[in-house]
Amino acid sequence: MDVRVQGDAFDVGAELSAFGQGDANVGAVVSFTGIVRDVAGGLDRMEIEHYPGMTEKAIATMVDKASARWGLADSLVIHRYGVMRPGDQIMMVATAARHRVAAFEAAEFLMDYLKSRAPFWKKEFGADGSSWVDAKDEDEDALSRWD
Amino acid sequence: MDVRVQGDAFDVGAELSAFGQGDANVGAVVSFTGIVRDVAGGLDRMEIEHYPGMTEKAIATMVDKASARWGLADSLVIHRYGVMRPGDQIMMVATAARHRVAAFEAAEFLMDYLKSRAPFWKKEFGADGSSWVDAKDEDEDALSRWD
Amino acid sequence: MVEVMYFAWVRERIGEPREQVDTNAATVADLVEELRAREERYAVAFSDLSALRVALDQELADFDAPLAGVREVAFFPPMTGG
Amino acid sequence: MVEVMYFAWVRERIGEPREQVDTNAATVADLVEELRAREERYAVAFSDLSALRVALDQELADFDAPLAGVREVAFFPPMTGG
Repeated sequence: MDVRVQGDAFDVGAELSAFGQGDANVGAVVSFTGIVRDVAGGLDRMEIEHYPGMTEKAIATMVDKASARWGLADSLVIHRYGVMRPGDQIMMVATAARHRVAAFEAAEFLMDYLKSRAPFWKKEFGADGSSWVDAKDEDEDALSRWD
Repeated sequence: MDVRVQGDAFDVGAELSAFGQGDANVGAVVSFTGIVRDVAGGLDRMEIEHYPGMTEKAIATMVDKASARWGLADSLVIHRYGVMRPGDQIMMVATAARHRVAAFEAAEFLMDYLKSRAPFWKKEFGADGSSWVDAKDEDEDALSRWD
Repeated sequence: MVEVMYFAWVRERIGEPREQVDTNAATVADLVEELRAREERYAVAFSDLSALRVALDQELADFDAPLAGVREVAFFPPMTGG
Repeated sequence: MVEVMYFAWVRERIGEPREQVDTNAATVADLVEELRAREERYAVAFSDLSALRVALDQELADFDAPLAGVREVAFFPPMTGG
């Protein structure tokens, strides 16, 4: 398991080249990368605030649950905080398992939990000022499928 | 859309570093990589046969369907044929969309279809001889969820 | 004495990220009542508890959770990670 | 005249990857009957149609599909890609 909460950018390609290698039981690797999207065409930047200490612990707990439930051979979560601009990569998740269904489900589970249960808050800054991004009901609903 | 059927190895990291970049509508990138697994500990190599011509067309049709259904901003499928050994990467899929659910579903759809509808056949060679890999009922069943 | 932390728009409304609070509140809800009574900015930040989440010693908790033994209380809006 | 192709264990049982077949078969099933009657190796390869798939001009088809106008017929086991 590898969990990193950092301000710096990361290199998805380099991370994935090294991920899940050398384990004869790994048949499937799934990755997700989240990117700052300029939804309305007026986004200057996004600032992500987090809760140092709790963030790392909350993510590690999620990854432990996913590893146990889907028998993951390896897992990686990188999540940035601070200032990001459209096109910048915010975060990534990678999972390695024997079979594709386990790798996909574990990655989706981690994404659903990161969206609504990891202590990050996004604020968007544009020409019209700034505003905190509201949590979406659909993201909260997405969690229920893992009960 | 980028579809490649090739004998040579590919570099997942390099492919993903270049994938889905520079499009303000891309908020989510999902990738899947399939790796030769040494299930019973006695696998020397796997040989993948394919149907040149049909393979490329069949995959392009699947990718067209996925792109239309999930509004993909970009998509990539690389599938190898020939001789591969445990730990070698067999194939990869990548999808880029606005939101994570679309990117995940499109990647899973493509994987389910590639498993059972793209004309590839795997043969395993080990200490006890060789045998063709049987299609699995569960892979056929997986297709029905996309009806 | 507990360390109380605020994040996102809760932090902005309160005007500071953290403070030491001398309290004998039995539960989170009791602590919120005490804070609300302090000043207008607290009343505004805590006006709608359904829009808030709370963590006790860095674990998500409910507003009726007891505060006994807790060192760090954090208030924030629903998370928007990922 | 159609080009008939074989893949995977079908190819191995027939002993060659492709051949030209002079046929007036109306459907794939009729063509299979003609091939089965040829030699033992065809009878073995086509003994269980439920274990086979067929493509006509590189598109998956059913065994009752008509052969009129088809140039390329391919027989193979269920695919195992991915």
